[in-house]
Amino acid sequence: MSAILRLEGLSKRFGALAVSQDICLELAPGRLHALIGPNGAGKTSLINQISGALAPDAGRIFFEDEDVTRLGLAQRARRGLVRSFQVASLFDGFSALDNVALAAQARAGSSFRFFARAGKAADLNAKARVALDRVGLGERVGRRAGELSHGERRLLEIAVALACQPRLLLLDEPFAGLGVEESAEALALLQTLKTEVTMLLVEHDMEAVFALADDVSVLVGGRLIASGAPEAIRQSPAVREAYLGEEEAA
Amino acid sequence: EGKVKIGMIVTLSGPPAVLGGQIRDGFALAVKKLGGKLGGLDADIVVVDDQLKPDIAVTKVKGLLERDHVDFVVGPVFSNILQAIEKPVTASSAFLISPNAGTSNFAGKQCNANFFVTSYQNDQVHEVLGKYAQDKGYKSAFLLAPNYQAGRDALDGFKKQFKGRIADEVYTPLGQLDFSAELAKIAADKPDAVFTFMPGGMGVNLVKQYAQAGLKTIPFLSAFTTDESTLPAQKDAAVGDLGGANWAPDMDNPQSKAFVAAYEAAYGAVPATYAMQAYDTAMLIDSAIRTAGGKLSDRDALRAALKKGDFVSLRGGFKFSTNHYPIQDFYLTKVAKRADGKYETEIVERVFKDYGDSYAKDCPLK
Amino acid sequence: MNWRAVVPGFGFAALALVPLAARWGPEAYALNLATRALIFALAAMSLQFMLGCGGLVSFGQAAYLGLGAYAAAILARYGGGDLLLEAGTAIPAAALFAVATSAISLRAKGVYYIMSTLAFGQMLYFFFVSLSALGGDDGVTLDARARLAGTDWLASDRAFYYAALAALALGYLLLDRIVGSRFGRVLGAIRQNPLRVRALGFEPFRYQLAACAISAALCAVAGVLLANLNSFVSPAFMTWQRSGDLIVMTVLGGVGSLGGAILGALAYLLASELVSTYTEHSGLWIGPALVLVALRGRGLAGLVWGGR
Amino acid sequence: MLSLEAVCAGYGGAPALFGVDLDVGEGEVVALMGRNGMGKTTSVRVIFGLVALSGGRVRFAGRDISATPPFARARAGLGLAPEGRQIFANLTVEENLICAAVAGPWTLSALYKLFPRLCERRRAFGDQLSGGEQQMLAIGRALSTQPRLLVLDEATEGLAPLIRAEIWACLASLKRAGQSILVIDKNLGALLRLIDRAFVIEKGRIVWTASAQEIARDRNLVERRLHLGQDRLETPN
Amino acid sequence: MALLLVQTLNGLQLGIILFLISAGLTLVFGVMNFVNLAHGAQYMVGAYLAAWLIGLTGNFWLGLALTLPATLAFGLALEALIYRHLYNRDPLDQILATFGLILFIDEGVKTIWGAEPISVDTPAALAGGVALMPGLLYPIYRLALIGAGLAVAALLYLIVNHTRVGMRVRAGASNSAMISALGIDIGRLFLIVFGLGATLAGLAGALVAPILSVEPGMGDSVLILVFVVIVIGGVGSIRGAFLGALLVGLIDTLGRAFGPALLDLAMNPSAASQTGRSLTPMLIYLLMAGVLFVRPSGLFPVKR
Ligand SMILES: Nc1ncnc2c1ncn2[C@@H]1O[C@H](COP(=O)(O)OP(=O)(O)OP(=O)(O)O)[C@@H](O)[C@H]1O
Ligand SMILES: Nc1ncnc2c1ncn2[C@@H]1O[C@H](COP(=O)(O)OP(=O)(O)OP(=O)(O)O)[C@@H](O)[C@H]1O
Ligand SMILES: [Mg+2]
Ligand SMILES: [Mg+2]
Repeated sequence: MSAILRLEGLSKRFGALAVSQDICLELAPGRLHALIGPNGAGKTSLINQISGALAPDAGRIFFEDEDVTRLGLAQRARRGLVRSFQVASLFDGFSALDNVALAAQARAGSSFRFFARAGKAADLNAKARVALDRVGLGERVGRRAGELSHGERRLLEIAVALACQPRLLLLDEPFAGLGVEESAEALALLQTLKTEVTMLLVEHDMEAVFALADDVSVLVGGRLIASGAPEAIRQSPAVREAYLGEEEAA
Repeated sequence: EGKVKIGMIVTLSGPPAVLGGQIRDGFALAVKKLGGKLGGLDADIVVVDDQLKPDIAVTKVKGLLERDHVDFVVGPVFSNILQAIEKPVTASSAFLISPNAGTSNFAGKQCNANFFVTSYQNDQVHEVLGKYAQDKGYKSAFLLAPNYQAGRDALDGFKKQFKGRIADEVYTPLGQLDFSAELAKIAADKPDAVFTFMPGGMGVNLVKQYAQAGLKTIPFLSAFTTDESTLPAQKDAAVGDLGGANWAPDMDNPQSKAFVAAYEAAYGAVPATYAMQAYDTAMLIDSAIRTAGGKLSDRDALRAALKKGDFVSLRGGFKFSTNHYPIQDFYLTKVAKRADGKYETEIVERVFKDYGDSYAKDCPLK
Repeated sequence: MNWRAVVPGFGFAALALVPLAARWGPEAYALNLATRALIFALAAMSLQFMLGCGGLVSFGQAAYLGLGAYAAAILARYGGGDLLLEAGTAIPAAALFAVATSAISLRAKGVYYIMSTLAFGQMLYFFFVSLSALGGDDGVTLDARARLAGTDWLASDRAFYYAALAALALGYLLLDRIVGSRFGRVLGAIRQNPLRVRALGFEPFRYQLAACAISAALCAVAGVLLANLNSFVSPAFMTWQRSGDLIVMTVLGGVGSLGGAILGALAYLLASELVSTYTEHSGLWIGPALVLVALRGRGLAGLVWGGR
Repeated sequence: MLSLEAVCAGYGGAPALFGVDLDVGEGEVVALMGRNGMGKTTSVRVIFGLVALSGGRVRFAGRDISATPPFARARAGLGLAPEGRQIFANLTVEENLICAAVAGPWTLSALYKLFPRLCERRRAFGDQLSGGEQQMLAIGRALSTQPRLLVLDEATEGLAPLIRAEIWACLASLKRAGQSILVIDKNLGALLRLIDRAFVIEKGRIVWTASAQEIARDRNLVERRLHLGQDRLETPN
Repeated sequence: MALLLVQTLNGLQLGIILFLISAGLTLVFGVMNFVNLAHGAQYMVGAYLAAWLIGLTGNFWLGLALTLPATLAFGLALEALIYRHLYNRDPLDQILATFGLILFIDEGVKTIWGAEPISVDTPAALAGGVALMPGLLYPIYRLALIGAGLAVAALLYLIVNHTRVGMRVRAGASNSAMISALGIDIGRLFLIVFGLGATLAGLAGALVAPILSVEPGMGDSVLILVFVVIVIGGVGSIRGAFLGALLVGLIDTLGRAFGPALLDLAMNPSAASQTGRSLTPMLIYLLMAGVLFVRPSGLFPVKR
């Protein structure tokens, strides 16, 4: 089966800073691909380009064999290319439920409906509850997103992404900000999710990465320096030097 | 019941508030002189501010008519307010007397039996200056006015009388602050005369900047630009500027002299034509009620009495044309500094005698 | 049925009683004042929809008011003076103008958006000022009040009041539904976090454009009514100060609450009128009152029914 | 040097802390631990005066600072690397580092030495930084105020393993130099190697504390405690 | 050609006047993020105070020197009473409050000084003109204004971009809780900056008084123009406000001076004068819409 996502020679600069340099990458469907690399290596920038928030200077992006390079963020999202944000990006004035229900609404088709009360849409709310339960925010449905704690917001961020029913999910540091307990729970969640949806995971929590990833790529200074099976990456001296350090690799 | 109610609607907010103030004060002065009575009846005056917003003016006028049950509505200052309130007032049982705004439409076809103007038809003042420029033999004139209806009418009025070359005709945005672009143009064009209509603060700015730019060698003719409402701010910059008016504070008749003295004593400022016209309006109402025998309910008698205009005007002669606009003399005026340091306009020469407006022929009233 | 739904019901019922009360006073005056207040309430509510729900502070709202008014004036002059026809013309005209200008304004955000709506409002204002055919700055007088579906019911001030009230109530119901609908939810989300909305797959631009058109259409209806109320139309209806007044009414009422906008408009206009009957210096009283409401926050709606 | 005594606080109507007692001694490194949403950050905000107290007291360096405004507390020697970074987006990296700086050992060049990446990005605006770079900046900015007590709220979030290790090393050296630190972090391994004492907070109450000796005796104790719910364990002392 | 030069000079100096008035507002609006609609009213108060104090002392310079502390005091009073409570609030609340203030101040000024426009004489030392070219007399006072505008621009540029005060205020405007937690008394800092803004408004009013008439509501009409300037330049950018002001001044002046003539070339004269009339007042708005179309955050977008 062909790749669900294919990057061809993606390049992006911010002034003198090259954040993506001729990146070529293929994601196989049904697998979880982890992307690691030092701070400022260009991981988030890459996710931004794949999701359409940032236009690459050169190169092309194929999603399910369609060239999406010129499509906007929203158009890609409608095709099932969904991302989560490194800094939780929510609707602070909406309840947790509404945040997720809106994501479900995006999936459900046209929102140019002017009369039916959205808050009473049982189908959307039901889907939203399922997603919230999955991330463990079942008790917080009515809370306004702005009043959640940092970790809770991160969980909500994941719930929103889930409710979009993605075909490819781009996760930007989903474990950041989660407590010890919650991290373990999120790990379990992603384990089951792996069977449902293809994922590209950016994460600095190596425990999680090596527990989850089928493939790992390493980005340093905007360049992919290594790609392969987790064990091989963990042992690679170059990766150790640039990113892992001795302790984590051990 | 021995009482006459007057509703006055003038602009009392924003920069033009000074004009509304003059009208209010001029009218009040007359009533005071008449011992608080008009036509022998106790005068009760309600003053409201139209805020220069036509829709608000309509509401206010309805309030005057229905809440205060006024017999006369006196006002407004501005033409666009007049357009909005003419219908509601004339359709009621009250008379509308305008102490300032006198638009052409109500002078012609749309003239109304219950509407009187004690000032002039708007075009006339501009014609005075056009006529003067023509008589003086100026070859070319530079015209300048803000870009709105009154501004366009002003230049048309001037051109009706002036047949020389128009060096340029410039319209500026309403409320413009800085005239250096126009002044540079004037300097380049070197016209024989400049004619402008720049009411209020715009006029103050223009006159000061005209003087600062060293252009005072070119005769400066203007209407509603240098009068007693703006002179305290223009001061020396305006001295010598020419204007057109139906009256000036140095008008040589006893009633006018007394009026100017009383006004200055009461309000500490030299009255402009606005105050004069308001004063005359009060006198007109006084005369009409008297002539009609104090019976406010007899509208036809009152109307006939108003139309007679049988009062001693500060301008000397005064009578109404068929369209209820005045027939009167118009003068060329010149700004001067008085001995006491105050500034006023002074009459230079009479330009029109017993001058009626040209729209009256379209008015069906007899 | 919760009490939040009941309050507007009572509110409109109370407004329906005004003409009956007016009979004991200076009727035409009271009705004129009240009708004008209702019309501005409609305009303020249309702004509230954009501003409170969509986060789009339009500083050119008076342009739509003016468009509606001029549509009425032009139709009246050429014999098409029927309220339905006038509204039917004004609505698409204003919506079209809104779509055309918002397509440009919406590129800008925040103050930049505010100022570009001002720019278009001012352009329309100057257009009408220099349009001598319609009286320019002096405006035009309408010969008579519009007819309603061929009848002359509206000639009566009382009937006209009820027409305005009906327009306001219908507008309220309509907007209230829209705010709570899927469309409204997306609009509210865009206000809070446009990037997130795009990441979910919505194009904010389309929703905001639609919101502008809806708001403009409603405001144009207010314009039609205003023209007929005064039988007069002039560019003074569409100065930037008017747009500013509408913003003030809306914020005074309480950002985000449709009922608040109505309350704000009524309070602002009636208080101004009331104060000005007692003093020439109404600014000395109205000004501090506005400051106090602002300091307290959440507007009058916050006072009456505790927040949004 | 810092003590919270029976502190109660909350947001609007909703209380979040119910009588928290917590203290940090001179030169001590203390951890505050707990699940998400239990009140760690709220405690930090209380310390800095960013949420109002509804009961209890906060003392710092011998003074009751319960009513002191936030800026004065910071000037008295409290330094914060807040949760979620809170970088000034409209300031450049360098401006972020000098805007609140006070003279002392943590000069600009010292900070750049600690985080060379920041030096490379010194002209970039706060919101142009990557997540990890912002985190470095938040820590650096806290240090630039030369605090007597450094409060780190999830300060290693989003940092690459290599940098994280450096931060821990840096904290260890700070500790050796006598710096007092209150730290909230989820990296138990590194945390336990560093701290003298730990507090565990649950639903707005401190439910457990471990002393330096206890931690030294059995590093797993804290970890075990953290994985258990309140209802399953009696609170010692 | 000489005319073009003169008009360009005129445009520049109108721009400088606009900049003088805008300067204080960019500071408060752009740097502190506070939407101060009453800035125009404070400018008006400055003009009135100047007119009054100059009249009282009979000396322009003395009057000017007294005006500055007076407007400062006025601004600080407003800050303490009202603005201080609104810094971290919805900008719409700030709009409402400052709008209320405008109503109050306008009315107050009219109550105190009356509705008549008043004017201030040009100081004797700066009266008259200099010949820049043969036949081109340029008022000295306006040259002095240009100098003052440049000085204010330089001062503000330094304060905002090169002092810690500027940084801290910008930081405080984006996250005031955080800047307090770093040990900075943001309340006092805002007070200082606001005072500076108020003084600048007063200074603008005082300096402009000899050229423009001092009248009630003079601040309101200028306010919109000033916002146009700031938005074209990019909110919060001193450089932007400066160039925006010059641009507005130039386009407006040159458009008024040469627009009709250009239109004449393009179409028949009567149509041209008709279009010209409706177009000139729209020019600056067209300019703004155009700038925002191409650069939706102004010419010099600033991080906020
Ligand atoms: N809008 C921007 N303008 C300028 N530079 C930018 C911008 N966005 C990101 N950068 C820079 O690009 C580099 C890559 O950033 P990116 O966010 O992709 O890093 P990252 O790999 O996700 O790092 P982290 O793991 O710390 O999140 C960083 O050095 C950052 O400062
Ligand atoms: N701004 C806020 N408004 C209202 N409630 C809030 C706010 N911030 C936090 N809360 C609530 O207060 C409680 C404690 O939150 P706090 O942020 O202190 O948790 P935390 O222990 O720091 O969690 P995390 O590990 O997720 O950061 C939570 O229930 C949270 O929902
Ligand atoms: Mg990142
Ligand atoms: Mg926290």
